[in-house]
Amino acid sequence: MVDLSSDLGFLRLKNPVIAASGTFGYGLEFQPLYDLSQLGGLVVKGLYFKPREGNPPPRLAETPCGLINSIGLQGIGVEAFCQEVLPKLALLETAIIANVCGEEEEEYARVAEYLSRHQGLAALELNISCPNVRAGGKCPAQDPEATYRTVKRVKQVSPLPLITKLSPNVTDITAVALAAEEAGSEAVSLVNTFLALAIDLESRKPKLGNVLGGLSGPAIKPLALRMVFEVARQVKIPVIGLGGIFSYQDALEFMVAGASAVEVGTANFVNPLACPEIIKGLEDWAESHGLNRLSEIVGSLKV
Amino acid sequence: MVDLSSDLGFLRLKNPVIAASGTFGYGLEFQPLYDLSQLGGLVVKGLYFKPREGNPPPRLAETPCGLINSIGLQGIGVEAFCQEVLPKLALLETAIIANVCGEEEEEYARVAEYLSRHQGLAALELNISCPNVRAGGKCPAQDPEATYRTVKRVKQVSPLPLITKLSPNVTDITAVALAAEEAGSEAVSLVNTFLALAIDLESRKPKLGNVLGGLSGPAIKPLALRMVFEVARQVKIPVIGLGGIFSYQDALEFMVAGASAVEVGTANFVNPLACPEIIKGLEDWAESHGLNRLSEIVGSLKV
Amino acid sequence: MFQDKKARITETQSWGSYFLLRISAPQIAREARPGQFLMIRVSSGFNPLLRRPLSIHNCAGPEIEIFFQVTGEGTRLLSQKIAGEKVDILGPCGHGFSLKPEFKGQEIFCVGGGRGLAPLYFVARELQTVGATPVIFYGGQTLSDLALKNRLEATGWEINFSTDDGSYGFRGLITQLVEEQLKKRKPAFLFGCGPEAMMARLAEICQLSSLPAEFSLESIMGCGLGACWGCVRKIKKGGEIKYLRICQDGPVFPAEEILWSGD
Amino acid sequence: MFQDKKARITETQSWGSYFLLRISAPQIAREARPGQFLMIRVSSGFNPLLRRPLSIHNCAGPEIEIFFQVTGEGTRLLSQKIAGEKVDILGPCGHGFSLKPEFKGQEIFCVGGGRGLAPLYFVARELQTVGATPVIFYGGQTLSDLALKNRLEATGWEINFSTDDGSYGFRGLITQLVEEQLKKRKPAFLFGCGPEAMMARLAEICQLSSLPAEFSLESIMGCGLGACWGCVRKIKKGGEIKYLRICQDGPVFPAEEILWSGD
Ligand SMILES: Cc1cc2nc3c(=O)[nH]c(=O)nc-3n(C[C@H](O)[C@H](O)[C@H](O)COP(=O)(O)OP(=O)(O)OC[C@H]3O[C@@H](n4cnc5c(N)ncnc54)[C@H](O)[C@@H]3O)c2cc1C
Ligand SMILES: Cc1cc2nc3c(=O)[nH]c(=O)nc-3n(C[C@H](O)[C@H](O)[C@H](O)COP(=O)(O)OP(=O)(O)OC[C@H]3O[C@@H](n4cnc5c(N)ncnc54)[C@H](O)[C@@H]3O)c2cc1C
Ligand SMILES: Cc1cc2nc3c(=O)[nH]c(=O)nc-3n(C[C@H](O)[C@H](O)[C@H](O)COP(=O)(O)O)c2cc1C
Ligand SMILES: Cc1cc2nc3c(=O)[nH]c(=O)nc-3n(C[C@H](O)[C@H](O)[C@H](O)COP(=O)(O)O)c2cc1C
Ligand code: FES
Ligand code: FES
Repeated sequence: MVDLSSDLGFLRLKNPVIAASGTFGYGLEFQPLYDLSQLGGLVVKGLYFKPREGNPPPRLAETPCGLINSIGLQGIGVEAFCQEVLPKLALLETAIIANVCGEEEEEYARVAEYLSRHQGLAALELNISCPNVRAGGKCPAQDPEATYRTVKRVKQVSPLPLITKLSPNVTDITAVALAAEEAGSEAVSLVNTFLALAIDLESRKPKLGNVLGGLSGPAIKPLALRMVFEVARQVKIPVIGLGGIFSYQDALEFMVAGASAVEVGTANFVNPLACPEIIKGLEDWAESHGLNRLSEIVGSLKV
Repeated sequence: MVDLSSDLGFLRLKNPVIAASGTFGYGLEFQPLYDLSQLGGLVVKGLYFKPREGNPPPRLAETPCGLINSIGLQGIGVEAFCQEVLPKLALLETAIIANVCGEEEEEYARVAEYLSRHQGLAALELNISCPNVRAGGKCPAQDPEATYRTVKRVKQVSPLPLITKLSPNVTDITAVALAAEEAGSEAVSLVNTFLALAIDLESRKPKLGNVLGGLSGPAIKPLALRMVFEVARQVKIPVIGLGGIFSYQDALEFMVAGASAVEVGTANFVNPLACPEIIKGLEDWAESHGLNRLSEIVGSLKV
Repeated sequence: MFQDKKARITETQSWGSYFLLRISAPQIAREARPGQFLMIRVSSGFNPLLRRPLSIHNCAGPEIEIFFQVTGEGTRLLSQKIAGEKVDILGPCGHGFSLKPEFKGQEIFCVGGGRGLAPLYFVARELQTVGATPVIFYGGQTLSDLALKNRLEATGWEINFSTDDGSYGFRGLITQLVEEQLKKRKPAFLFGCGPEAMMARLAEICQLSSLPAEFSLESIMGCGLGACWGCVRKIKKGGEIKYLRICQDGPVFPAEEILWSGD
Repeated sequence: MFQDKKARITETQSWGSYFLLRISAPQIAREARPGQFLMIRVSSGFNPLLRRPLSIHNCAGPEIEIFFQVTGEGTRLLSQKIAGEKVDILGPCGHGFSLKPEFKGQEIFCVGGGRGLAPLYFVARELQTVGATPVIFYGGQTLSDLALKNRLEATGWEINFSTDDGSYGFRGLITQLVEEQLKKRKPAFLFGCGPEAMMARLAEICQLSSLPAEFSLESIMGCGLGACWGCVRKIKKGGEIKYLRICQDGPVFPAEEILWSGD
């Protein structure tokens, strides 16, 4: 038996496959299809303090090998989440991670603080990188200083391990990763979506109600892989890689590039069984390659 | 008859379709396939002052809907170009644009200055955005100040109209575009390729000899389109759009987003007749939509 | 809810741009209710990336049927599949039409435009089994849009056809035909599916006649599971107007809850 | 050089993972020379994105043939095409084998491993027309790799087969067979194509025997037109070692110019 576990230090995952935020609802939506306890972990949809309406539809547009979304983080807010959803998730034998959002620094802190008071969460993922909310404006993850401040503030109020989710829409993602590390983040996850535009030619209107959205899926994989590689060489904290992971081979590539664990996003739509299939694929691959522990391959890229 | 011409102010193109640098050799490679005088323009491969060896192979890797290249600007240098190639290109009835490269500011100036002393060029495209040359380092287009300096320096030595080619690997591409404008660039073209990594899983080695490369092709279209849209709203100089343009519909989308002209890159490999087919498609589309001048649609996105 | 990765196509039929596929998917067929839909993967590659939502047109033992019109790349790829091929199907998704016990002995109008007839065939069959009488209204621009004509005529149900150009049935809009019929008879309910403008007009007509109705809505879908919140549309629920998920909170909604795009 | 967007496949043959397609492309066929290749678009979509380089295996009037082994997605898609389908072909690309007048009356060795035989059939046929005598060496791991066996045997040429496992012909490497033959006879030239290790060893053998030779090299290609500089490999040219384009400066190079990857 291969040991698939991924030890992030602050958290030991039974395997490195985590369902990515926003693509897995509040977690329970996939329950009818398979036993979620198979997962290494799952990150729930982004949570603001209050319920949120989200962006006007259309909210999805397909592009070559990609998907642009502008959900705008419609959601139920932390209170409903902790009352109605978390108790059910807590029964699963997998790491439950909450995705923490905020309009500004203080809201991030309030959400994190509120969530920390409840049982059942293994970690928080700090979503300072959503391209879908600030019209024209930047998100904290586009600036090392804003990242540092936000992480620091959240660490003050929450004892939970923190995974800071980085934006790819930057000149130098390593600078932001280092800022998160310096501010005390226990890990970084990357990447969130790439800011994108799709146009409907005949109407000459954007395909999305919100004009711009975030690109995910296979199209971005080589870009995400590059960033994971760059960041993993700079930071000492574990790196969680994501962006276009659709197969176990994709997951392995991210691990070889330096990711200790991976998240699977858009693939959940295309193939709802993607996560368990990737886990199975990793196991078979490790076995056929004679590995005792899958984690041996992390960062093994020969350059 | 629809008027397809694109008036950039400093240059009037017979149509808005330009073959992109690095994907069209020194221009003459496609001559056996069609009459290049059909083109709105063509940009030759990036030129350094001296001949260059380029990067170790493999230099190409395919990704979902994309291509990563790390040619590393292998090339013949300005002297051979001006002696052997330019006189032949000058016979074509299309705008010939030279792509100007440099290891540092002074080389850009030397290349531009040398080229300006020869007949036959309609403009220079300043390639301050190639991700394939500086290992780990940044290119000038990743920094508004370096962009400003480089453009300013080149404008001092060359009377030719200057198109500054921008990098998408930045947090805020509008800031770089504004810097180029401010420094006197007559136009901007965007985007160059996105820094990317592809891994061969079995060997655990990068697929490219140079480790990283630049991603082009349909995968990047929605990202390039977003950037063209953002830049066109900020600058007053004309914007030339490119990134994943494979069909006349793609070209139209860039124009609707604000591009006065477009460049066609990777598509030339997949379909060597891409440029003339796009030109024909634009004409037919404009006719069937009752336009007198195709340029009416530039920047007509309804937001 | 099941993901049947190897559902086998057992039969295909086509009429111009309209296609009917019969697919063996026993688990899904067992659970399927009229108005529910499937998320079908049309390509094993990445273009198009997302699954396509298609109503369950009929269920027969272990088999389900879909009926669709080619409107783009996804439906085009699906239309090229042949009997014997496998498709990856997720379903049954969403909440279907309300089939109430009090429908027994009553007439129920089922009004579909073009491909909108897809979910109505299944609902009409179920209505029959609960002892209600389905009355079909089937409109199209021209005769070739009435692809299911023969299949419907074979059922023995009352069918009212309309075409915009008069090439078959009533000349005009199907909504006019419904309006006229409503002057003469009192159905207990109306189920509708079709182009937005048609449904909006139908909703108006129903309101004027105090006829309760449900419509099956469309939207671009990411997951079909209620997880992505990509498919929302403004819906009036308990006094409030909210973005609800078509895939999970619908696709069928009571007429009075729907805000039409013209509104 | 032509781009024939609608070259029609007229015939297909297959042997396990090896395929032969006959394609009608009159302009390309008219210009084609042995050792030149085609850039074939294997998918009308974007995956894989690039064309695939394939040698011209044969030319017959307006038709050309390609012979290939399925090694990945691109060749797999190509292998699924059927007679009557159209393919988008660019060619003839590159510079082929040197057919010199002085070959007349001489023996010329044509040495291919597996799919490497692809360009050699065409060159052997041309050698015959200039009055030279092709001697074929055809190696594979096992009998099933000798897909062209029957076709070759029908030509009347001398064919020397080898398989690693001895399932057909000489048991061992094709290079051993060449080496042995070179003890007995004096061919005027050698044309080779196959796996890198095989060609490298062949080059050594040729050098020892002072036998001039040319090899057809492979590389991943972007354009096939000499425009992208993506296909380069280190080549010794006039004393200098430079990155030359396989597509344009090759794919055929004199043995002495090639730096083998083991070097
Ligand atoms: C719950 C549900 C049930 C459906 N049932 C059926 C059915 O039984 N038979 C049938 O023929 N069609 C049905 N549809 C519509 C069908 O899903 C779309 O026609 C299909 O997804 C279009 O895919 P495409 O790739 O062919 O076209 P695309 O190229 O994706 O799109 C073509 C055009 O249709 C629009 N479009 C794409 N997807 C949708 C969508 N989901 N809703 C509305 N517009 C869309 C696009 O914006 C574009 O303008 C249903 C839709 C939903 C949401
Ligand atoms: C000038 C030339 C002529 C050729 N002629 C023939 C021929 O007549 N018959 C034949 O069977 N094959 C021939 N090849 C090889 C053929 O082009 C490759 O097998 C094919 O492109 C692989 O594509 P794929 O999508 O099937 O595999 P991929 O999935 O693209 O690749 C499978 C494996 O092959 C490697 N590979 C891909 N392309 C090439 C390439 N061009 N050269 C070397 N390795 C590559 C990849 O790195 C990977 O390891 C020729 C190559 C060249 C350059
Ligand atoms: C529909 C959708 C909704 C998303 N919502 C969130 C979110 O709430 N919080 C977050 O951090 N990331 C969100 N993301 C980003 C994903 O978690 C992930 O970072 C991105 O999609 C790239 O991975 P992928 O290519 O595997 O999808 C969302 C992505 C999609 C497609
Ligand atoms: C093989 C290759 C070589 C390139 N060389 C250059 C170059 O020399 N100078 C330059 O400015 N851009 C170069 N580019 C970038 C293209 O001009 C273009 O900006 C990019 O590929 C995006 O457009 P596309 O998606 O249409 O290819 C190169 C791109 C490719 C694929
Ligand atoms: S399609 Fe994902 S929530 Fe409805
Ligand atoms: S393949 Fe483009 S130069 Fe050889």
